[in-house]
Amino acid sequence: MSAIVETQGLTKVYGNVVALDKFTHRFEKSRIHALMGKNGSGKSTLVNVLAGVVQPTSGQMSLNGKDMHFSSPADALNANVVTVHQELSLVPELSVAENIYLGRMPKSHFLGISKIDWTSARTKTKILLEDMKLEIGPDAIISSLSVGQQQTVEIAKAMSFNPSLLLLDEPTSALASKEVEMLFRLLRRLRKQGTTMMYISHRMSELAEIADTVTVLRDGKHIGTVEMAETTNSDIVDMMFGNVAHNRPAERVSQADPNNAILKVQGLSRKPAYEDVSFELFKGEVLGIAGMLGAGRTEVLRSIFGADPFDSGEIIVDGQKIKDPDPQYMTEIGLGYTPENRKEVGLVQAHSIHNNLSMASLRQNAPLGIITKAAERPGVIKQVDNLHIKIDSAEDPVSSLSGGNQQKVVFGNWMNTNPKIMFFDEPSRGVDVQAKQQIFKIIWDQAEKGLSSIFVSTELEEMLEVCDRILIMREGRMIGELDPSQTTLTELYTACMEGL
Amino acid sequence: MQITQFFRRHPMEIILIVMFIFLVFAAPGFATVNNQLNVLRNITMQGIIAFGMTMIIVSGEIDLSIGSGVAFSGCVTAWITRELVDVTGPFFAITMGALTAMAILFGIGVLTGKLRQHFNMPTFITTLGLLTVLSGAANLITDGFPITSFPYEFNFLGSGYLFGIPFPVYIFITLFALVYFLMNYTSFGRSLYAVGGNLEAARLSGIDVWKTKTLALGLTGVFTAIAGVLIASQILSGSASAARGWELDVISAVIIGGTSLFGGKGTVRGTLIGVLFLGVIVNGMTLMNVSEYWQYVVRGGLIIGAVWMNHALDRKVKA
Amino acid sequence: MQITQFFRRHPMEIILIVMFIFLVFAAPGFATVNNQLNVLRNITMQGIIAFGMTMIIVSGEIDLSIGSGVAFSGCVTAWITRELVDVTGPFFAITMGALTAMAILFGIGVLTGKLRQHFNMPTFITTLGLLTVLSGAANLITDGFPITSFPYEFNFLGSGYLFGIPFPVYIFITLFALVYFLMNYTSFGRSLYAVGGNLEAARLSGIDVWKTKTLALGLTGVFTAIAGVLIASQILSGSASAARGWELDVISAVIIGGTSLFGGKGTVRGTLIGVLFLGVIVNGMTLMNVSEYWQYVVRGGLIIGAVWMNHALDRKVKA
Amino acid sequence: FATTALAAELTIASIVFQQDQFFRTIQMGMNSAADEAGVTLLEGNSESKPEKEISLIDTYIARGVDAIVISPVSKVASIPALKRASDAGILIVTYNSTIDDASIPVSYLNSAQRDLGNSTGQLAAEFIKNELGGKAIVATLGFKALLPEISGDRVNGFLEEAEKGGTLEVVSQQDAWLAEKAIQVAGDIITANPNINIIYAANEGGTVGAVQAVRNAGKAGEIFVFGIDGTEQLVGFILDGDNVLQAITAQQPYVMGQMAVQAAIAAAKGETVEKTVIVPVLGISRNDQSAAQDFLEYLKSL
Ligand SMILES: Nc1ncnc2c1ncn2[C@@H]1O[C@H](COP(=O)(O)OP(=O)(O)OP(=O)(O)O)[C@@H](O)[C@H]1O
Ligand SMILES: Nc1ncnc2c1ncn2[C@@H]1O[C@H](COP(=O)(O)OP(=O)(O)OP(=O)(O)O)[C@@H](O)[C@H]1O
Ligand SMILES: [Mg+2]
Ligand SMILES: [Mg+2]
Repeated sequence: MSAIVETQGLTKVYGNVVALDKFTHRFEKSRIHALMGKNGSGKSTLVNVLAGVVQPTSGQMSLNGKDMHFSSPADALNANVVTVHQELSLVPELSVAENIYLGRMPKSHFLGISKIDWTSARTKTKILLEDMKLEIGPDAIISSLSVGQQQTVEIAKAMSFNPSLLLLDEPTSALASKEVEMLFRLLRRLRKQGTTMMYISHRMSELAEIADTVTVLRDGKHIGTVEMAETTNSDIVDMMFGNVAHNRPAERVSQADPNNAILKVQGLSRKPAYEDVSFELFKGEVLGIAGMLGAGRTEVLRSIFGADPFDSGEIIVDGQKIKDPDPQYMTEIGLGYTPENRKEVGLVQAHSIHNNLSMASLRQNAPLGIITKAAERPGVIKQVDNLHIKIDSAEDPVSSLSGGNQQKVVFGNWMNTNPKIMFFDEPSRGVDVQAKQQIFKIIWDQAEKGLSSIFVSTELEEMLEVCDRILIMREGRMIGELDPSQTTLTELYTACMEGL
Repeated sequence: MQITQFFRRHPMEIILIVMFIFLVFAAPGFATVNNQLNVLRNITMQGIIAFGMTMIIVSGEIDLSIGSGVAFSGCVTAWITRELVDVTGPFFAITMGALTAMAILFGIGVLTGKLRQHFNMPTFITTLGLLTVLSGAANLITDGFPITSFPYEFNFLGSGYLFGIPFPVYIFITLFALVYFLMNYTSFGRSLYAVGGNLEAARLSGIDVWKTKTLALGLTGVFTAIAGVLIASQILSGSASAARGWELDVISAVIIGGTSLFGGKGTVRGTLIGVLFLGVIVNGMTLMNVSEYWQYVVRGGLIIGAVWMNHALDRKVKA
Repeated sequence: MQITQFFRRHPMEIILIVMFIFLVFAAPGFATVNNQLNVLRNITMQGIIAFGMTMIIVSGEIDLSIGSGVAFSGCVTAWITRELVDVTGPFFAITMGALTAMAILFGIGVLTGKLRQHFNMPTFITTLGLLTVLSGAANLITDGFPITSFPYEFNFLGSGYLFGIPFPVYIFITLFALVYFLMNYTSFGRSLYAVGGNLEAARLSGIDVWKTKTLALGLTGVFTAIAGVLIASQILSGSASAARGWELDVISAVIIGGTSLFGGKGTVRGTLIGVLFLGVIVNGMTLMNVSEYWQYVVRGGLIIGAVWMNHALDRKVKA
Repeated sequence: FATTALAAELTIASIVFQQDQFFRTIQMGMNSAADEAGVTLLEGNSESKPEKEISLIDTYIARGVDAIVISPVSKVASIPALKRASDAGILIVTYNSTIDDASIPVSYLNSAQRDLGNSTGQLAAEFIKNELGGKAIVATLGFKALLPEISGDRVNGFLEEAEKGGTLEVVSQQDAWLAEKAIQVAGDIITANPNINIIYAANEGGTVGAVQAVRNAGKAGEIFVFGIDGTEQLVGFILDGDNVLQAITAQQPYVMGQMAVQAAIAAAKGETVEKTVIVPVLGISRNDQSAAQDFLEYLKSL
């Protein structure tokens, strides 16, 4: 049940990119090793190599002193090396139980014929989920769960393996505090049982709580490893970025114009996702909506943007009532929406960075329906520069970017439309500390120029930092409003959990 | 309440029943036992293949070559029978022929899977090419003339009766049960859904995604060969022009049965309904002596209508 | 170095050139100007449709009905011509007929798109149903006998020469240029790629995904009708048996040209190569008097081989 | 110029419109004639599609063949391309089917399609009069959706003659030209009309299917099949003791193929050829077993 992992000169090359550069390190057993590094530094690549998802270009790795060669994820699983991947990897049409036991459903025997034992699969799943204190039924279909819930299912799935080495690639990026607590409880228990873990996160605050050691990567290279107890967050940031870090954001003054409600929502309902939602967004404001997992924030934003229908209620943009919103019309009148699950719905993975950055502004750039790449290039260059997107060439497919850089592309795509109103649903998901600041800065800069935005994030610290005003949402209802400058983290957390 | 629920969840069953009742009154001779047995025998061959095709489509692939595959396997069987019959007697010769046909089509299915795996070649195009290749091969084997090497007794397989029921119907039922079991109670079957629903997730879960797809393609090859042998038995010869255009009928049946062309979703039970639906349409229209041209229009319209109904009701249930 | 690069990036061009050179030596009469013009004229009709099909497939859909669509539009044109010619004279009558055919097929394409939009009906199945319906309709219009209402001059459209080049070739080139422009320099064209690459992402980026798909389907309907009129002109009649099975040829050409069946990827330039490839194969084999049966085998094999090469090299470039 | 050409320098293109044994036998006949004369024979198949036919003809024009021997897909749709070929100085010989413009082909060889139907019809008339007491309930299987003109000739030709044997009640007219499809359709027809006693099928596949369907239904001796085409399998059915297939009419495809190529060669050499040649058809009936036996021997000798 325990594992010492050693890597010797582990290298992975993608085309011109050295994603992992002679990575050599020994990960001691029964400990939680945090992997830190900015976007594109090679963390996921390391995990993917260890998990048998990709094969290293060169170098060796060993498990408890024995060489390991994984030619497929199946090999890794057989060696009890289990991974929670950065991007969700569940089968949407299948049930929770089947996803958890995918490829290893319990069997029973009848007349010498082995067949899947569905009852047992359900029971085992139920026990597992109850143990994790999750309120999800074993028969629920994955596609009907919110992203956060899906993330917890993935964690449950990993737990069901009894891993000796557990690799967690940003498991908390879609989780709110309550679920993060749940996860940490589980991880501590596993550590006690001897499981070795690698843990990737961009949330510095989590490290103190859960990590034993911190290993920092930069440009695929091993920069250093320190004991968590003997280090500080700023030391880690230094290692991650070299000495260019530490530009704490300037205090800012709210640009909101309380006399100009650019967006009014009245009595919006779609049961059971949300009910009777009313609020106003002022010109130049950064409005936060805070809430626990599944509170209904995403659903409300999608409905306003016209991506999903609603049953009743009114949406008024700039004094004009919108009858049947659809994304196309809303884009036209100056709204924008960055979705929370970029891989599935934010990007066209096979297409170039150029095309992805020009998608939402396509019609703006082509007033007569005619378009050329040259007309789009300034916008592409601008976003790559502004957001420091780490690219080789804008013609590479966006799928070749690291998770965080992909998120920046989603963001840049919308910035190119010069929107009046933006909805940011988890814009900092999977983005490193520095890039996060860049994104926030852009949101503020734009606010100064008159952009009004709604900001949704599972990270409450972030909400306090970014927003001018925070609405609280619980179980599908707007239950109140807070002024971030007058609110502590604990207060915000309590408000989300228990109401005002 | 219960009934509307059932209706919404199983629209095709209802459509089938409505059509059935209509035909009982409108089509002379439709309601006789004989005719019903006839319908059953007529759907056997395409049905068998449709069961296999369900697995392929659920796994996210497709096979367009089955029409030629049927003709090819009939011709191979007839040819081997002709070559061996004098030496080994008809029983052994035919058995050898049929087994050879199954082995070849299994191999071709596996090859198709390998091309998909190693070169990412869409099965759509590989099997489209095979459609032509196998048709050419069947013609080369027969030199354009049906091979009439079978003894009359061989007719039993495709046209005989056992306990009053056409013999091929037993094969049909057996294979249905087999595929039903595979798809619901084996790792292979569940892997089909996983692989078709999210290939990458399946791979990350340790499923051998290529083995799964390849096996589905190979098994369907075997089923195609079986259908080919049954056809050969019915027409007592191996003919290169048999089963032309079946691929589209079979795929229609699978889709009518509610299987998603995008993979990951579908049941073999639905396919059975789809097969019956098409079988009953053809039978009913022939009995009613609908003119050939109208048959085309009605048949196409009913296919579109049935799938439309399926989707329209599906939406309602979800909303 | 440069050459191997080119080879890897454009395998189909190379294959085509190699085949061409081979045929210059191996196929008597292949290298004559006359024969080359012939090849061009012969590929025109399927080529026109293939250009439209490229848009459809890139947008993530498919159209299986084009074979019947061609026959149908020829029959409609001939029929309307017959009814009107005595009143309005042939020119107006034929124009009316052709426009009607285009309008109907455009409308059917739009309808297919709407069914996809509102009921999530796969275009695969809708157009498969339409394949049958349109074939039946064409037969009903003509009652099975070709309608011979065209004056001899009408033959010019499909078989005439202008400045020494077959007239349909001009239409072919014009439509190629049109589709090339649409796909590369318009927001509609870009939307095709986005919609086919990730429907939901495109929708959330404010692209009117359904209009995009529907327009692609409608335009291809128009192209199909044009091909139908050209065929009618070539055979000087409206015949319900024309163009049977074209759907598979046209789709093959598109795929051989490198377009992905999964949508989001492909070029009309590639399709042009694919169309030429198939045209040259057929012409070359006829000239070389390859036996009918071997033609099937060779053609299917070459299709698989070409696509395989395409994919195999694509992998190399990436790695 | 063609009149002085040596046979050995001639190239003749041959076009069939279907891939079946009838046309295959024609091709064999053509080949034998071509070999004998030492000319080059090219083979093409238009697959019953007018546009494919055009493409073949144009290709052969480009290749510069001396003659095209063709069974046109359609009386009218095939005219423009053949006219183009003829204008290019290529001799056209039609067989099996022809075009409405009689000025284009130098020779036309045929067993008239209507004759085929008539011949089986005559045998049926006799049977109806003698065995069924002058009253028959009839179903027909054609191939209207494939080749409407020819199918119509064969079916109507049959009915026209069969009527002379008594009163006919035609209860069902359907399409089915492939054997496996014909089994289904004929089976369905028998169910719908249990009192039916004659099934006529207008081609080889349909006839095989109809016979098998009657056998499946256990109606041997009650329903009698009349068909078209003389293949080994069908002659075998005639010789079988179960009394299902009563009569067929065989064309003589081998002879037709031979004669067509010979006509093309003769015309290319500048000899005069008959404008129209009727290749006789051969009715084969269960009543004349020895003739059937002879025909089977002949087939095997090809
Ligand atoms: N499949 C691929 N093809 C090409 N390049 C890739 C591929 N996968 C990753 N890379 C590149 O490898 C580098 C490391 O990526 P990786 O995903 O490991 O970063 P990461 O540290 O996990 O970043 P993040 O925090 O944003 O998730 C990046 O530059 C990325 O663009
Ligand atoms: N596709 C869906 N089908 C059915 N129910 C859904 C679907 N998506 C979300 N829900 C449900 O709607 C409710 C609100 O989910 P929503 O995604 O809006 O929450 P959220 O506040 O954005 O939280 P998260 O952090 O999980 O995104 C949840 O109870 C969720 O289970
Ligand atoms: Mg990562
Ligand atoms: Mg959310």
